[in-house]
Amino acid sequence: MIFGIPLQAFLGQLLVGLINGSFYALLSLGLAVIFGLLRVINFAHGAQYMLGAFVAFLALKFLGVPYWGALVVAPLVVGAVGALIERTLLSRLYDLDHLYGMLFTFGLALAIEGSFRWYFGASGQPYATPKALTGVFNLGFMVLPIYRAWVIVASLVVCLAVWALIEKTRLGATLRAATENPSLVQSFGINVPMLLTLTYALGAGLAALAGVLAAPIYQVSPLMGSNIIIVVFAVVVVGGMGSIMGAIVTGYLLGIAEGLTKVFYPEASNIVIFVIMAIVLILRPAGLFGKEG
Amino acid sequence: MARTSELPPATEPAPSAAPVMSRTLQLALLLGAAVLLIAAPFVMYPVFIMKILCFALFAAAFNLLLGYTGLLSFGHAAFFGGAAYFTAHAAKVWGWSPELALLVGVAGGAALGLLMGAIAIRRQGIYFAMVTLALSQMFFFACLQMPFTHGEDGIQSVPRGRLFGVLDLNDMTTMYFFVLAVFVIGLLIIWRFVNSPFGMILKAIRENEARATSLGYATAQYKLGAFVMSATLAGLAGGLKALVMQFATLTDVAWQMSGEVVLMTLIGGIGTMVGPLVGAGIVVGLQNQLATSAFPVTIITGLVFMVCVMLFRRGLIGEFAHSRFGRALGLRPPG
Amino acid sequence: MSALLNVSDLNAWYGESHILHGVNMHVTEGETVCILGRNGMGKTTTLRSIMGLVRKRTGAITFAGQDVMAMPLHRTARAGLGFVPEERGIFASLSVDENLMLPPVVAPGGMTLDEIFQLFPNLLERRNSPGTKLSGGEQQMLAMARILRTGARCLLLDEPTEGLAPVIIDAIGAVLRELKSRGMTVVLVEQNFRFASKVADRFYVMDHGVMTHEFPVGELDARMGMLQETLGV
Amino acid sequence: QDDKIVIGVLGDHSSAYADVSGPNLVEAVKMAVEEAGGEVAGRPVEVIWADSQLKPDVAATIARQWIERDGVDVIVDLPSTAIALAAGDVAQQHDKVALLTSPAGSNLTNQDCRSNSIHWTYDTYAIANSIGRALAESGKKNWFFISADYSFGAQLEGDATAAIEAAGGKVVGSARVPLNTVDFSSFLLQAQASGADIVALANAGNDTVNAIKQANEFGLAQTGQQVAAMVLLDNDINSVGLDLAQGTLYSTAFAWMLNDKSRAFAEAFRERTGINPNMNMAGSYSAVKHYLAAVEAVGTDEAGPVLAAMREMPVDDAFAPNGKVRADGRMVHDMYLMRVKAPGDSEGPWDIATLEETIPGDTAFRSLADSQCPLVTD
Amino acid sequence: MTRAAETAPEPQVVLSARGLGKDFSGFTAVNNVNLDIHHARIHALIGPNGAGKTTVFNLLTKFLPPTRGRITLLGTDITAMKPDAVARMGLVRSFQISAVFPHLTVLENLRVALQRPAGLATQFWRPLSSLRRLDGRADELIEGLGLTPWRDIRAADLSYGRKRVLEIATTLALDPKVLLLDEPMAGMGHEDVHTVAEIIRDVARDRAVLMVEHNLSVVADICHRVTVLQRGEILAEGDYATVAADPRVRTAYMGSEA
Ligand SMILES: Nc1ncnc2c1ncn2[C@@H]1O[C@H](COP(=O)(O)OP(=O)(O)OP(=O)(O)O)[C@@H](O)[C@H]1O
Ligand SMILES: Nc1ncnc2c1ncn2[C@@H]1O[C@H](COP(=O)(O)OP(=O)(O)OP(=O)(O)O)[C@@H](O)[C@H]1O
Ligand SMILES: [Mg+2]
Ligand SMILES: [Mg+2]
Repeated sequence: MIFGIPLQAFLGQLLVGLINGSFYALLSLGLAVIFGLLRVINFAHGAQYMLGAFVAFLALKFLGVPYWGALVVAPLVVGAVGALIERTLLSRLYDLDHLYGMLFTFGLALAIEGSFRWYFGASGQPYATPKALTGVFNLGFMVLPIYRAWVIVASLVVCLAVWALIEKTRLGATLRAATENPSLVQSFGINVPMLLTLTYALGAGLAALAGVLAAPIYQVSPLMGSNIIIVVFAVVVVGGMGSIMGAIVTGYLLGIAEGLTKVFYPEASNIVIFVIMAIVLILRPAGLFGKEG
Repeated sequence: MARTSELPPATEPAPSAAPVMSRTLQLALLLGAAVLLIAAPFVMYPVFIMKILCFALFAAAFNLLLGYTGLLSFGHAAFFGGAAYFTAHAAKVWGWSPELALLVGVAGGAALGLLMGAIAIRRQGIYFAMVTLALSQMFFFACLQMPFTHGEDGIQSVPRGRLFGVLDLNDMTTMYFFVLAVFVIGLLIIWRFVNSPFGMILKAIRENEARATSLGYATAQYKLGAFVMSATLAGLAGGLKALVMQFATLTDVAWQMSGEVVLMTLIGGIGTMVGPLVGAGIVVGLQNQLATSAFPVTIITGLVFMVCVMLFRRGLIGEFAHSRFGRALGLRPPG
Repeated sequence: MSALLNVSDLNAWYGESHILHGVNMHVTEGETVCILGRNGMGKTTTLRSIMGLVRKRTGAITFAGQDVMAMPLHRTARAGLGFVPEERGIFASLSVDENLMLPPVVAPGGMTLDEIFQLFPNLLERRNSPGTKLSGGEQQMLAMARILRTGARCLLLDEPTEGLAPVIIDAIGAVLRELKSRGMTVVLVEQNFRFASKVADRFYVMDHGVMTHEFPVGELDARMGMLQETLGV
Repeated sequence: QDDKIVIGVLGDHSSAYADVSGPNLVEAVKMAVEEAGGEVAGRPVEVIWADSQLKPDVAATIARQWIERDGVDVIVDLPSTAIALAAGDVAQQHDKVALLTSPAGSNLTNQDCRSNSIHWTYDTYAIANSIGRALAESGKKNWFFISADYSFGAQLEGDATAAIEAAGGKVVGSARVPLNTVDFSSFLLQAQASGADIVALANAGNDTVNAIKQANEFGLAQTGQQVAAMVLLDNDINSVGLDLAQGTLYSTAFAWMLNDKSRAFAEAFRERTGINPNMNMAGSYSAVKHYLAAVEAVGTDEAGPVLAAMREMPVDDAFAPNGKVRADGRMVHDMYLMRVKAPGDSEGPWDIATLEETIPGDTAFRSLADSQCPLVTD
Repeated sequence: MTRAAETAPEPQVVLSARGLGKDFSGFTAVNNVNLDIHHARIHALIGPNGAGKTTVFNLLTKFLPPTRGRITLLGTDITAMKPDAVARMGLVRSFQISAVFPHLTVLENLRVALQRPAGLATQFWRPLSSLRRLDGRADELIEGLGLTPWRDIRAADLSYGRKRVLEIATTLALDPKVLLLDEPMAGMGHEDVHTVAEIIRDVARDRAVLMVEHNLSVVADICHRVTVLQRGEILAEGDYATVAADPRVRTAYMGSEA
């Protein structure tokens, strides 16, 4: 027994929390990548998450592209769209106060979500779990849907890969420098605008990937992103803005924290993350993994 | 020191800088506005204008923070909606008179501001925006669950009552001029606040915090001061709205509301006095107009947002102030 | 010798304010040219305009026969121009090492890491600490070292000795002479007249956005009078 | 009292309920008007609509303008309880009629009832009560609730619990789920552990959809647990997809396959809009039809007489074969227990559920006896 | 003799540090530094780059918490105080990288500095015009540092060197008891160097000054006392001549300049 509930159930809830965390991790990772390098709070992240799911849905409906295909296609499509937006519009805002980038993406999110709700209606679209991943493992203390297991694995792998790319490679160093003083880095002979475009595309792509992963278990609806995004913001703040590893680890941790609250005090489960955020900010303003800056 | 803020520096109505001729022009402009506001309820639909005035005051309060300290709060709905609930409760359940109910709302706004501010002030720029957003979201869920707000029903049919026990606010004209008075007072408070020694220090802090510290200013406290002031006035606006619309509901505490007030300020012009009024008029008007068009509001709102950010960041009023005519009026900030 | 870097009738603006009013200068391969001038006369602006960091500019700039004005910012470095900014431009989020390795090598013949570290021992010591945690002087060294690696043909140095200890200044003087012996071309902006006179072959004097005087180091003593009243040396 | 009758449809075209309300509901109203020949009592009938964006203040402002400027006589739809109350007040102040055909709160005809408002289609009490009673009586004794954690969910759970216990069942557990929770797995695990026969979803819209999808994913059916949704509309079922939703039980106020009349109406509606009418649309059609009939009968559009007549005349149309409007403003009619079809048995996008049982209105709705509505208590 | 002693009383210590030390994640930037800054004296802190001069400044002004040691200002122990509090006590610093308020004009920059001492900082109910009475003092300073032509120019548009002049002006505006200047001359034209040197000598008549400066001619010219730091520790201390004569200092720092 732990806190008055059987160990079995407790383990089950831990696992469930981890699954939740997988989505938070993926989303906050994308957010952190974009913020860390472009210093833009990507309010459109939720919308891009939604786009990912919709691309999967549409690709299946009209082109018969299966789930596995969608895993590749959706991030590419959404990433490309992101790149286009960054090139044509967002990039014009870099040498202004960062707040403008945030306001712009905020408007972008409204427009995208509004259009989809207008065209597809507010209620969601169906999307079936791929045959290979249907069914459940019976772990004895709980039934674990195979698909959930897959989500955990997939997100872990992706997160670590992205982290390595940015923290451990020379490309990463260049990107970080470019965020501080783009024109100087460019004067060293590096094509900065291109780098930033790719970065934004990467972030958007990650969101889209999360969207595809979510499609079979949460419904594909125009609003699916607008609520989760705020939670993800909180996750990033707790982790420490701009800290890639921070975003990932915190994503999983808070997922679990939320999962457990759902058992002990469900009424609070949707604010627990904000509460944690408040506490962290008081004790450690820079966030758990953030370097004060 | 990070990149210095590129938000348009607060427009400083420095009469000294403005040629005498333009002083009179400014005065004329002011008079014109006054006449318009007084005539408005007889030509247009009063409740509608009152609603605009409430939002205008809200936007102005928000702008006090953004325009003059560079702090973008994405959680101002909490103060606005929160105050609306408090006022509504005081007026309906406790049966207090409107002015007292309004005070309850203002006090509530201030208290919330102090609480949220104390936490949020610890971070700057975008961090600050996200923290305020998250905190206000917390407050939203609290409101959803607290019994006194009546959850998704909201506090309904709030009595307007008699002002100071004498003036019956159920009379449209009386109500309108009450609202107008409160609105003007609110604006005056803001104007004095930003054009005061304190306001000057705020500007300095926004420019270079480390330097301000080395000159002996406890910067956090100054910022908190501005935040609370802004929250208090937002509370005033929220309480007023509860009396005008006669109900307080969740829509006023939802984060979309925080977004709307940003939009109003952005359209009107960050750091301008009149901007928020114009912005509020446009946004509220838009919502009303589009209500009968087949085209959804959210899309328009989103597009307007993007256009403002991309094309005229100074907002309508800001752009005007910087136009040749505006300069002739001496509206242009010195330097 | 034909001019490696040629600037003619260069005008530049910061927003509204017109800073450079038709700067003319030329630098031949392998020489070290020094721009003198009081504060705010446009020395830095000149260098930034040549690099392309000031976008609002008119006139003609050619480097090694290529038209620099037409190039996007990231091409100028590839063409062989290396810039050490006045405010040093060290990156906070990068370690000293990363800062050092940041600029891509554009041509062979740059310094090796070993050469750099024996020149600036502090850097070796602080290798792994964040760039902006370096002392002012260390940052200055890093900013120079960074460019010396890339094998640029022409260095634009904006007040490289500012805030450096005399010993280090001597060292840098030595470096510049060493570089010259290797055929490196250098454009130097200096307030430290003493230092400049030791390394420069030719001087330009800048006043309110134009070059008012030009003379070789030989005529230095003859020119002292003029320098007295333009610079107050 | 003027030369024409104006019906204002105040719905949601751009927010969460756009599919439930929106243009299609306006169509339903128009159908009712057309059936009345476009005019009653010798006066033309006009239909105008607006999008409240689900904002009470926008709704209230529009309602006022409609009544004061555009001479609107009756307001229909009102997709949320907050809006129904706000607009209802306006109608009350100006002595006009409000037909609440979309909101759910049973307080609208209880403590918050208004003499000029008629709550037409359904309410939380009827839904919870009917499904709870019907299932408990059919032997499903042990219940686990997954409820939305605000008064809407609380009301549903509360009313259902009462009905279940009345019928000898018991609630073995319940989880309060905050609004907009996307992941229900924690609660589903609890439900599975509870060993209940029925897992009841006391929530609505996207929350319900997510819950059903994930219930299926966690294989509740396999472990012999039956999922029952309190509020489930056609569009919800479609977004779950029949393959995942099949077998789900839910209660509704409108069953298009009920009789020839309803079939004909649904048929005609599909002709116009391409979708099957949901209960709000059918309800709005019925409410407006009844309103016009009343106007015809009394020959005026003044609220007082019309409302009286509406309470007088029985309701018998495609929506409700045997409905009646009560003094507290509640339109009482039969409720239906439905079961979602398997993909194989469905003949078209509209053919998604079978009628399991009909619950007579008097048992389904809260009886006047225990009503707290001032109109009836004093 | 005794008379002489009376006429030249030993000026009292206003700021002193004992056993001051600072570690940055293992690396010791400053170690066991003892300093005594006297009233009406100019004290120079010199040393090779990275010796720890700026860090010492940051410690003395509490911008960094010391790892070891205590600091006393005018008799009170300030080791645990906040930087703004220390500044209010009259210990004011300038920054090595020039620090001004970019979007404010030169005049406004000075006003901001003058507001707090004048008790005009927190009044949010008084009009801006109430600040006019600060202009007199502000203009004096502007005059004194030859900034008059730029009085109403935004600081952002000043050239680098002039920004530094402005910064010194704002620092002086506080009329501090103890003045800490980090490389006030860096990036300054020669004529400015001279003026500023004069100003510093001037202000030091009735307050203590501690300055970091690499320009040795200035140090030799105006400083009463010189402390040489190396690798965070004090290498030598005394008047310029003594220090300059010290062979270790020559090799470690001065090179050809000596
Ligand atoms: N970012 C800017 N915006 C507007 N004006 C500027 C800007 N930077 C410099 N200026 C102006 O341009 C002129 C030349 O500046 P510049 O920095 O080139 O002078 P400088 O010769 O390098 O002076 P210093 O020796 O102090 O560095 C100065 O008068 C300055 O006021
Ligand atoms: N915040 C910090 N974190 C880590 N190391 C630091 C930090 N600040 C300074 N250092 C290190 O401490 C040493 C002393 O730095 P400091 O800035 O005091 O040197 P300085 O004497 O001012 O040199 P300069 O004359 O070049 O400014 C340097 O080696 C620097 O790298
Ligand atoms: Mg310069
Ligand atoms: Mg230093």
